[in-house]
This record gives sequence, structure tokens and C-alpha cells, in this order.
Amino acid sequence: MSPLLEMRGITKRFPGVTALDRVDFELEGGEVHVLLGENGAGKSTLIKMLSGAYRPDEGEILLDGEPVRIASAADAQSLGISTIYQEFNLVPELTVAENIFLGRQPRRFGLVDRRNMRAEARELLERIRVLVEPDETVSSLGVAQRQMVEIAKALSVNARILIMDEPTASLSGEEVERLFEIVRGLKEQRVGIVFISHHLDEVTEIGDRVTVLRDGRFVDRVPATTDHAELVRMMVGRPIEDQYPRRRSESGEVLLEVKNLSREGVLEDVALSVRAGEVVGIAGIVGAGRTELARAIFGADPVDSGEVWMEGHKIERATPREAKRRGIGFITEDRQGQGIVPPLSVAENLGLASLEANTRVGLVDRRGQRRRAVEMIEDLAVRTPGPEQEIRYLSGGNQQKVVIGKWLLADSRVLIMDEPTRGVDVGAKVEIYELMNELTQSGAGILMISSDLPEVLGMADRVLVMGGGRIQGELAAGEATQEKVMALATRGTETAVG
Amino acid sequence: QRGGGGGDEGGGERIGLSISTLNNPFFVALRDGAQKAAKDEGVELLVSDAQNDASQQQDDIQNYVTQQVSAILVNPVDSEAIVPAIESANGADIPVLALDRGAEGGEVVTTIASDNVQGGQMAGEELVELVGEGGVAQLEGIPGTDPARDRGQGFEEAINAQDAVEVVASQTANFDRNQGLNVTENILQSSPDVKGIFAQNDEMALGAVQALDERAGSEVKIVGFDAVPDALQAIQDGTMNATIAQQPDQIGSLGVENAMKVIDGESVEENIPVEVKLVTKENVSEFTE
Amino acid sequence: MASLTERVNPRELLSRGGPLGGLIALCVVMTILSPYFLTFNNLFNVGTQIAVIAILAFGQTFVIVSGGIDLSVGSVLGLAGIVFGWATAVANLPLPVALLLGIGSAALAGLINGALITLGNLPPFIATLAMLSAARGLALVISGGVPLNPIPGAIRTLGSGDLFGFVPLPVILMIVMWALTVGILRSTYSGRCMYAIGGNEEASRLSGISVDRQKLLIYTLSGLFAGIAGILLSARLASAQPQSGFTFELDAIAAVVIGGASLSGGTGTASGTLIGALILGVLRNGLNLLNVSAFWQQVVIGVVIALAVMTDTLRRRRKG
Amino acid sequence: MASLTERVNPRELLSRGGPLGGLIALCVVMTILSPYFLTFNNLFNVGTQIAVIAILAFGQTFVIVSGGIDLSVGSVLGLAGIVFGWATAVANLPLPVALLLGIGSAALAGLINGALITLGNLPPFIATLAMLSAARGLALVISGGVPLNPIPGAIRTLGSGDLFGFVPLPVILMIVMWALTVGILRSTYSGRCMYAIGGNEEASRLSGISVDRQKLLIYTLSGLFAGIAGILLSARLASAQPQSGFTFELDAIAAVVIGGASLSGGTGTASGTLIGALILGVLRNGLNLLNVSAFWQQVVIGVVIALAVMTDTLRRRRKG
Ligand SMILES: Nc1ncnc2c1ncn2[C@@H]1O[C@H](COP(=O)(O)OP(=O)(O)OP(=O)(O)O)[C@@H](O)[C@H]1O
Ligand SMILES: Nc1ncnc2c1ncn2[C@@H]1O[C@H](COP(=O)(O)OP(=O)(O)OP(=O)(O)O)[C@@H](O)[C@H]1O
Ligand SMILES: [Mg+2]
Ligand SMILES: [Mg+2]
Repeated sequence: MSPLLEMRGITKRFPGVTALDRVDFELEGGEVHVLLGENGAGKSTLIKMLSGAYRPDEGEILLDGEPVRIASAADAQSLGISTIYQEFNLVPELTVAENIFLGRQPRRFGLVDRRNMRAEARELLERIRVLVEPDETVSSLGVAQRQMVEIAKALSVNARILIMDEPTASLSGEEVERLFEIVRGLKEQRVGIVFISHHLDEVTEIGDRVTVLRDGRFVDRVPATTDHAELVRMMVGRPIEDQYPRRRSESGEVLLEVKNLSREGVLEDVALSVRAGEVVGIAGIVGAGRTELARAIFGADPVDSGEVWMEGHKIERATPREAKRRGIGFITEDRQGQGIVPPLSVAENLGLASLEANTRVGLVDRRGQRRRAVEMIEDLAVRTPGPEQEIRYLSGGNQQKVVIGKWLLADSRVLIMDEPTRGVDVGAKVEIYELMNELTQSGAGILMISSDLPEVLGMADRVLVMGGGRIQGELAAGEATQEKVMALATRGTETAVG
Repeated sequence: QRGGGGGDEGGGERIGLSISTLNNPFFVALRDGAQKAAKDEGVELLVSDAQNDASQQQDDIQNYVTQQVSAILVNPVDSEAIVPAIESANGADIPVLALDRGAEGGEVVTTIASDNVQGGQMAGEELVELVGEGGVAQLEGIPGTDPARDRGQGFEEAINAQDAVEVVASQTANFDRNQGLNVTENILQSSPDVKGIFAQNDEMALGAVQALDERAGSEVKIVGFDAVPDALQAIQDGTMNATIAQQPDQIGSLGVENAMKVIDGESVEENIPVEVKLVTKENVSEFTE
Repeated sequence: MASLTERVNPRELLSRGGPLGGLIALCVVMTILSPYFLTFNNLFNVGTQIAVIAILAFGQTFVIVSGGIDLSVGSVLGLAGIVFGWATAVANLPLPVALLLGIGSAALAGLINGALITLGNLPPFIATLAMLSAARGLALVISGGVPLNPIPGAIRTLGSGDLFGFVPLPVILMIVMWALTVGILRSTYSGRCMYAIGGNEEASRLSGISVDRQKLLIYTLSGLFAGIAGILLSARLASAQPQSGFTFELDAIAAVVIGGASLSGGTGTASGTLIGALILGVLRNGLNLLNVSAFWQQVVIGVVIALAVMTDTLRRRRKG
Repeated sequence: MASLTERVNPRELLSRGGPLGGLIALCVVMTILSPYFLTFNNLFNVGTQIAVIAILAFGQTFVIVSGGIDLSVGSVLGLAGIVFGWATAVANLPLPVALLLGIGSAALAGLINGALITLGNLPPFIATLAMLSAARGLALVISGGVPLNPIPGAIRTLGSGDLFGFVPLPVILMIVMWALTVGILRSTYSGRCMYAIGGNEEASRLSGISVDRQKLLIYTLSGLFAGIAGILLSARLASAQPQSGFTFELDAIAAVVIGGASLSGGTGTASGTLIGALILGVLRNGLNLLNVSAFWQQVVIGVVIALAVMTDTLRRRRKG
């Protein structure tokens, strides 16, 4: 009997790039089939052929052995294919309920039946235990919650095939667990699931089979039980010994110092310091206020009280520009909304933070800007047809590399990284860690916010644990363990805000 | 019941005149004309100045209605906004006469205004006179507006009445000086040898003057319309050859005379055109004060 | 946010229906400054004067909520009037047919806008700018540049008559159209799609909404409303003017944006638009009553518009 | 894309500088239809006629690239002309002072727009709409509603004189302003910030760009350009008209958008804008040469604008 879904010889070209080159893929009902590959390998492009976002240049798609043509999202829906995209696809101005049922609102006498819609949404959200009100507008939600809403949206259609493109990237531990429960439930109902993630442990936990792509080509199809080293070798083409290659460098004088920073309902008397050569990790569950803290330090949000000192100077008028000039860099967690400038080229995006520094008498040193950008593209191995490519066309992970590169070019002496490796592949992660090493060795300091605990434990010299908008405790690299961190993190939750 | 009472030579009759504004010499002259005629006719003339305020004018007319005047002369601030006021007068069956500007609705016995058709014709004849023979161009006003239509019609009549001079180009410049300049420049490309230009208002004419600079008024004759100060100046300087002036005082007096006719139950024309005057270098001094 | 729950009770309005605060303040000032202002007569007068612009603006609201813009509404209004006038005054067609032709031609113009934007792949600004010019030209061609009348009495009553002897029919029509707009925006599938498309077109497409079809509908609606406004205007003037509607598009768009909608799409409400139109109307009426000189009027209008909207945005900002 | 390397050779233009294809097609058609079109004289003549709009549009390009819109440019142009006219004709101030006052007043108006948008937190559409009304009003108040002249001879030459006896000075000025705009957009810090802010304001802010300060500058620049255009216009008319510039904003914005810029910001080039202005200019000039009737002209203008831009967008789409 033929598999639920089969893709044969799929090829997709974009100007300057062949995203997919004769790729085969198949999916059985009740199976979780993992797509694995580096950033830019072609995973999202492949699944977008199924969701109706792109059409293949060559190759065919078969459902139950029958060739099908998926020309639009509507076609995909009618075929029972439901997708969670890597980039958020919610309408910020609309409510959670309406986003969930977008395009499929329940109707009575041809009119949208709000009450009914709200009820169904609440029921659904409770079933998957997401604590947001159906009437909240999405724009008021945080990344984590948005992700959960996306998941609810995808589940609201009873699909035969569910596609999840990096659904866990912006979730923290317990939420991932919740998601996996749901997935197991769906397997019971013989739903076929395509699962994309850069977390290999997730692959083993939830996956059945793994299809590996590299540079848009099919590499191999193996059982999910295959050991990580092997998977990595297939993905990257070379083995990776140490996943967290932290090289500690003796920490120097204090660079960044934050004194009793407070903001009504968000931050409570936060104090911390980052020394030269140090990586300070901040752990905590979603809603802990880590992003708010980062934004407050960088001057992006107003604070009620507190001081930020950089290299012995108090930052008076707290604005991002002042922070940048003092040598602070900020890699935001919301890449699409706050990281990249979509219509601009890769080179332009790389140059953004160093633009002012490379300006003499109002004129920008464009040649220099461009040269430095090209170098950075090589240093970070950004997959792009060229520096002129509009960044919106880069794969998620490669966009993230560009955002990091932007601050490297601004040679910041303290880097605040909010979820720096979110959506970044194993190979690139290691590259980023190596970068952190180089930075700290060259005397910079790093404040790393991450929901990926192993990452925090692996890379941080000190771990601050946040909860409920305050620092619940500090652990030295040696003593820090998952258990201790979670204990501290959850201690805050009863006082949690929002 | 009213109106029959014309027996005692109009004595005791009162006519209300609502003027759009008196900060403009044109309308001051209109009022003077009306008052003079009222004296001759021996009627009382009430005058109100709406100061270019449509709703003010509505109130003025409302007052006339409550005062039970025998007839209302209205020089609308806005031919649209005046309609309700006129209708309320109709309601009290007081006859309404429109001066200089028509009304878009309501029952108006007659509209007394400058004869733009005749003005266009005069301008045309003057241009033919000036040019003698050859091609001329016309600069049209905003398409679809009354003055544009009537002045254009008159001009064409004058041109069609003879065959020494023909219109080689007729384009709109929307009553605007800048467009008058641009369009004239363009016309000069396709017909470099135009002998004269008729502009449906002076603004466009002055634009043409700019386009032609030293050829203006000499090689290429220019006739405008409205007799605005800049144009009168241009005529004195000889860069424009003629323009058309209206006669507000006549509009005023004719207004009163016809109001009396209506009160006495006589019928009057639906439209009463008022003579316009040709301004040339010879008589320009009469118009500049 | 506005899209979420557009109720019509004042408190809601204050928070989402645009600068009601500004409008109230404006009215209070006018009442103090002029004895004529706060009279039934004058208020209905204002209502009658804004009716045409308000109806145009309701149609425009659909477009702006969906992230587009329709510059052609003024000309399309003129075209509808002329086609209607031609049908009654020249071709002597029965009234219903004439109405159908007038409003139909406007809707068709809107449909063409939509087609240029979806099939022709033109930016809305360009497509509707082209229509602005073309529709005006057609109105002139059809009418030969002359006003067409008489307009049938039945229609003239629509312009000048009133209900219960004191509520002007134009105001009634405006209120009906307002209710219709509220309904469409809040409760119809297409209405919801407008907010979705305006908020995130790609997400809407990926959620299975056929964006192109919706856009065709949206611009057709805008044309339709412009057509109705055109009939109303020629009813008030008792004549169809080839030039009528000139520069109305600016007033219509202004009403929508003053009403709290964002030109980047996704927000906007019918009530906000109505308030925007009222602010413009009250302002002009008031300045007439106070008989401010024509020159200063424009200065004041500018200043007041800025202030009125600021009351709104500043409050929003304070709310964080 | 456009923002990164705006070269000026035709192939580049074809791909980024807006609908050069449409312009060329238009010119070919005109050349076939009218023997007078393709003459040095007429081409310079077109150049002279678009100079004012083009300069306005260059200023508008800054605003639109940064994701805003400036409706006030037309009125501000008028204001600058009147202030200048008043300074020379009424106050008899020396020419340099008069120029400073005229252009300065326009720049100030722009600065106020910027302040309303940044500090006042108003949508650009509202802020500049308010200025549209206020600036026009001020021009009328200052001039008392009458044209102010004479304009000093030196300036009049700027309007009517030419270089080497055949290149009209307005064209020279336009080219200078074009070069200036190219330079600002391509090579200055603020220029690059315009693209960044238009592309993603929040990301720009979080990259250490002080968005507010840049916006102040952007709108001031737009005002400044409008001021220069105003002087040029009064130079051409040898008189300062309180009404001049009425509805120019539409032409200016149209030129920018026809030139390939998106009203949602982040894209647009000086050359594209120039092409946009040329399309409008050639179109009007050609219709005059062909002596098309006033009514049909508007229809044709609409159709051609749509076609011209379609050639561009369709080609882009074909390229995927
Ligand atoms: N619309 C597009 N235009 C041009 N190039 C594109 C487009 N979409 C994707 N690409 C290119 O296709 C390749 C594959 O992209 P894709 O998003 O599928 O990678 P991915 O496997 O999802 O990577 P990641 O793990 O970072 O999400 C990349 O090189 C990307 O630059
Ligand atoms: N429980 C919650 N209630 C309300 N908002 C929340 C909650 N959790 C997260 N958010 C929102 O999600 C965003 C990120 O979460 P926040 O910064 O508060 O904590 P965090 O630890 O940074 O979370 P994250 O792990 O997503 O970075 C913020 O904008 C916050 O408003
Ligand atoms: Mg991807
Ligand atoms: Mg966070």
C-alpha cells in the first residue's frame, strides 16, 4: 500500500539559488518524519510545496498514491494538510480566536459567529493548555505565546498531515513537552507529521524517521534512533566533536554594570554585572522577563528606576543609540520584527549598526561598508547568493547569522544576546559559540539569554536565573545543573507578572 | 395675495438684497447699482452682507422671510449651499432673484448675470480684429464649469462668423496661470506661428504672456477675460491686448427693476444676461482706479 | 485592536472609535463661541453637509482597513452622478434603471480598480490615481461638460426632504450606510478578511483566504458607496455636475484616518470614520458661524485637525 | 536592491529605476504621432515644465523611502513663493535675504511636520494634511489673496533664461537637485537611514539609529525642496501666486510611486522619481501637441499611467 504522502524529484529554483535539487520525501500516516539539515538546506522550501506557498519547478507530489496539484493554501487545506510556519504567520491586529480560525470563521446566516468562534478557540486553547485569552490581540503576546497560538491554529483543522517548521525554536522546556504530548496524541489518530527542528535530542524523542538534506539535495533517510554524531555528520558533512566548545578566558574588569533596575510589573530591582572575557547566562521560563530586562538595559524600554553603567560611565539618557555608542550590542529574540530590515540587502543589514561609525562628515564609507560586509559573510558562512540579496530571502538561520554579524561589525564590547541560536543549525551554533569565545578572548563580555538550558549550562561562566521579573539566584558554571536552575526559575513563578 | 398690491406704485414694498461679500469692489458696485435703481423705483431696499459665509447668508435670508419682504435678491456665496435658504423663501412664496451667480436648486424667478457668451464673442471679435488673418489658440478653463462653457461658446461663434482667422489649437489650462504657461509653451511647439491667443480668464492669459515673453502682445496678440488688476497692468504695458470687464452696477439695478416686475405680476426672462465691456489700451484707464 | 470588538457605546468609542474626545472638545468650544451652533437646525445642517463625504469615507474605510487606498472615489462619485443624470434627463429611462446604471457604473469603476491591482499587479495608489483621471474624463465626455438636469422629483426629495418633518433624509441615508458598514466590517467574512489582509497579507493568503477575490470585492464596494454618494449629491444639487466630487478623495481619506485608521492597514472602524467626518464638518460649519475670514479658516482647520487627532494619539500613548 | 547600488546606466534603471520601459514606449509613440515631439526644443520644453514637480518629488522621495508621506508640499511650495514675493515686492528686502526667508519658511514648515509626527505622535498623513491647510491659509493671509510681484529680474532669469543659449536654467536646476538627491540617498548617513527606517523602523531603532531625529531631518528636507521649487515656480510666472502649488502634492507623490517606490517604505530612487516625473510631463506635453480634447485628455492620462507602470510591474513579476 502506498504511503500517505510522497514527493518525487522535487526541484525549486530562486534567482541565484537552487533551493531544492531533485529531492525525494515520503510520509506514512501515524509517523513523525523529521526533516534535518543546515540552515539553508531547503527544509522550509520543501514543506512550502506541501502547504501551497510555493509550487515546485519539477517533480510531483502524491497523496495516497494519487498525484495532486497544490496551487494554493486553500488547496492544501482541502487536502487536509495543515502547516505551522517557521516565520510567524499571524495577524497582529486580530484576536487570538480570530487568528486561529482565520479564513474559516464559523458562520451563522452568512455572518461570522463571534460567540461560537470564541468558545471553540477557548476550548482548543485549554485542550493544549495555552494560557491566553481568545480575545487578546496577538500583538500583545510574546513570541512564546504566539508560537503556541500558531500551533493551536494548525490543530484547529483536523488535518491528515501536520507540518511543523521549527515549532520548538521559541518554546521553553515545559512547553515543548506539552507540544510533544499533543503530537503523540495525533500519532494515535494516524496523522502524518513532518517535523523540522535543529534540536537533535528532540529528534530522537519524538521522531520515527529522519530525512537529511544538505545544500538542497537529499542525503539519506535513516531511523530516528541513529546517533547524533552520525546525524550531524550527514547534515554538516563533517563530524563535530564538542557541541559546547566554551574556552573560558580569565575575566577582567567590569564592563557592564546594572544597578537596581525596576519597571512597574515587569522588572523588580535587578542588579547584575558583566566582566570582560565573561559569558553571563540568564535562564528562566517564558515570561520571566528576560527580554524585558535586555530591552531595559539597552535603553529600548523606559525604566522607572535604576542605573546602567558601561566601562565606568553611567549611561544618562538611556536610548539604543547611547547604548550602542557606549559599546553595547543587542541581538533581539524577535528576528523578523526587530532584527532584520526585510527589503534591504544582506550587506546593508550587516552595516546597519556600524553605519554611524563609518560616517565622515555625513558621508558613509560605502566601499568600506561593503568590504566589511563581504568579509563578515565569509566569516559567518552566511548562505546567500551574494551580498546584494535581499535578506528576506535568506533562510531563518542565515538571517540570524546576519543579525549577529551586524553587531560584530559595530565591534560592541558587551553583547546582549536574546536567544542567539534560536533556529540556528548545529554546525552554525558551534560557529557562533566559537565566535563568543573569540569575543571574550578579545576582552568583550557577553550577556546570553537563552531558553535552551544545555546551551546556557554549556557556554555560560555564570548563570543568573530569572523568575517573575527578578533575579532569583546565581550559579557558578561548576555548580549549575538543570535541576538547580529549574528550581530557582520556578521559585519566581508564583510572583510572576502578566 | 401679495404681489397684486402693485396699485400704489410700489409704495411700502420692501426688497431684500443679500450680498455674498462687500470686501470686493465688484460687489460693492453691484450694491450701489441696486440702491440707485431702488431710489428710482421708489422702493425700500434692505441690504445684508454675508461676508462670504454661506450659513450667515442663510440666516440673512431667513430674516427677510420673517420680515415678509416682497422679493429677495440673492447673490449666492455658494450656489449649492444657498438652496435650502431659497426653498424656505419659496415656502413663504416670496419670489427670489439670483444675481451674478445662479443657484443649484430651489425656485429662482430669474438669474441676472454677466453674459459670458457675449463676452467670449467680444473677445473673439477683438482677437480677429487684432490678428487680421492666420491661426489662433484658445486656453480653456476648468472643463465643465459655466464660465468655461459660455466664454468658449461665444469665442467659437465669433471665429466661425468669419474665415480669415481659424483656431489651430484649443487646450485646457484650468484657469491656472502656471498651466497657462505650460500649455502655451506646448502649443507653440506644434503651432509655432499662432498669431493670437484667447484665454478664458486673465490668469491663463498672464501665463501665456510669460510663455511668449517679448513676443507677447506684439507678435502674438493676447486677449483675456475678467479684467483683474494684473491683466489691466499688462494691457498698459502692452504685453496683453485686451480683456473683458463685467458691469456689476448693471447687475444690481436690473435686479431691482425685475424684482418690481415680478411683484407687479409681470413675467420675466428666466435668464437675464448683462452686457460686458471690452477693455483695451485705449479705455484701460477707466478701469484702473 | 479596533477590529476586535467595535461596540458603539461612547466609552468604547473613546478608546477605539477614534478621536471622539477631540470631537466633543470641538463641539464644546463651538457652542461657547457661537449661539447658532448648538441648535437642532444647525446640527442637522452639519449632518446634511457631511452626508456625502461620510458615505464616500465609509467605502474608503474598507479599502484602508485592507491596507490599500482609493484615490478615485471623488471622480467615480462624479461619474455616477453624470451617468444617472444622462439616463434620466437625456435618455429618459425609468428611475430604477437610471439608478442601476449610475450606481452600477461606479461599482464597475471600483471593480476595474480591483482588477488593475490584483491582475494588473499595480500599486493601489497608481491604479486608483489612473481611475481618478479616467473617470473624471468619462464624466465630461458623457455630459459634454454641461450639468445634466432635471433630476426626477423623487430623487430631489432624497436631497431636500426630511423625516418626521425634521430629520433630513441625507442624514437618514448616512446613518443607514453607517450601520451597513459596521455590519460588513464586524460580522461578514469579507469584513474580517479586510482586517486580516490589511494586517498581514501573506498570513491571510497562507490561511487560505483568496486575497485577490477579496480585493476585487473591496474596491467594488468602495466604488458602490461612491456611486450612492454621487446620487445623493446630484439629488441635493437637483442636477448632475460633471465636476462634482473634485478633491473629495482627500476629505474621504482624511475622515478615515482622523477616525483612527492606519494607512498601513489592519485597523479602522465605521464609527471612527463617522467621527472623522463629523470633525471636518463641525469645523467648517463652526468657522462659517463664527465668520472667520476665508484665509484664516484654512489655518485654523489645519491647527484643529492636528489638535483633534493629537488628543487621541497622546491618550493612546499614555495608555502605553 | 535599489537602495544598495543605484547606478544610472539604462540597464540598471530598467531593473530598478522604475518604468523606464514605459517612458521609452511613451516617447516612441509620441514621436510617431507628432512630428513636433522629438525636437530639442520640445524636449527641453518638457524638461522646463516638469522641473518644479520633479524637485518637489525629489523631496517627497526622502519621505516615501522612509515610509512616510508628505501631503503638504504643494501648499508649502505656495507659502515659500509668497513669503519670497512679500520679501521682495512688499518689504523690498535684498534678494539673498528674500531667498533665505522664502526657502527658510518652507524648511520650517517641514520641520513642524516632523515635530508633529515625532513629538506629537501624529500619523504623517494627518500631520502633513494639517500643514497642507495651514500653509495655504498663511500664504493667503500674507498675500491678502492677491499675486505679489514684481519678482526681481535675477530670479526671473532663473525661470526663463538658459545656459549656452539652449539649456533652460530650470532644467539645470532640476538636474542639480537630482544629483543632490542621488547623493543624499546613496551616500549620506541620513540617506541610508531613510531606507532602514522605511524597511523596519523598530529594527532601525534597535540598531542605534535615532529614528526621531532622522524623521525631523527628512521632513525638513522635503520642505526645503518644496521651498526651492516654490522659488522656481514664481520665477517662471514672474509673480508669486497664493494659490500656486494647489494639488501639486498628488503629482509629486505620483511621480515617486510611478518611479517604482513603495508607499510602505524602504524602496525608491531619485532616478525612478525623475522617470516618473518625465512620464507625467511627456504625457501632458504630448496630449497638447496632439491637441486632444480636454475631456478625452483625462481619460487618456489615466489609461497611459496605468499602462506605463504595468510594463514595469509585469516585467518584475516575470522575473519572479
Ligand atoms: N523566496 C526566496 N527567494 C530566493 N531565495 C530563497 C527564497 N526562499 C528561500 N530561498 C533560499 O533557498 C534556500 C533554502 O531556504 P530554506 O528556508 O528552505 O532553508 P531552511 O532549510 O529552512 O533553513 P533554516 O533551517 O535556516 O530555516 C536558502 O539558500 C534561501 O536563501
Ligand atoms: N505569561 C505571560 N504573560 C504575558 N506575556 C508574556 C508571558 N510570557 C511571555 N510573555 C511575553 O513574551 C515576551 C517574551 O517573554 P518575556 O520577555 O516576558 O520573558 P522571557 O523570559 O524573555 O520570555 P522568552 O523566553 O520568550 O524570551 C514578552 O514580550 C512578554 O510580554
Ligand atoms: Mg526554515
Ligand atoms: Mg525573551
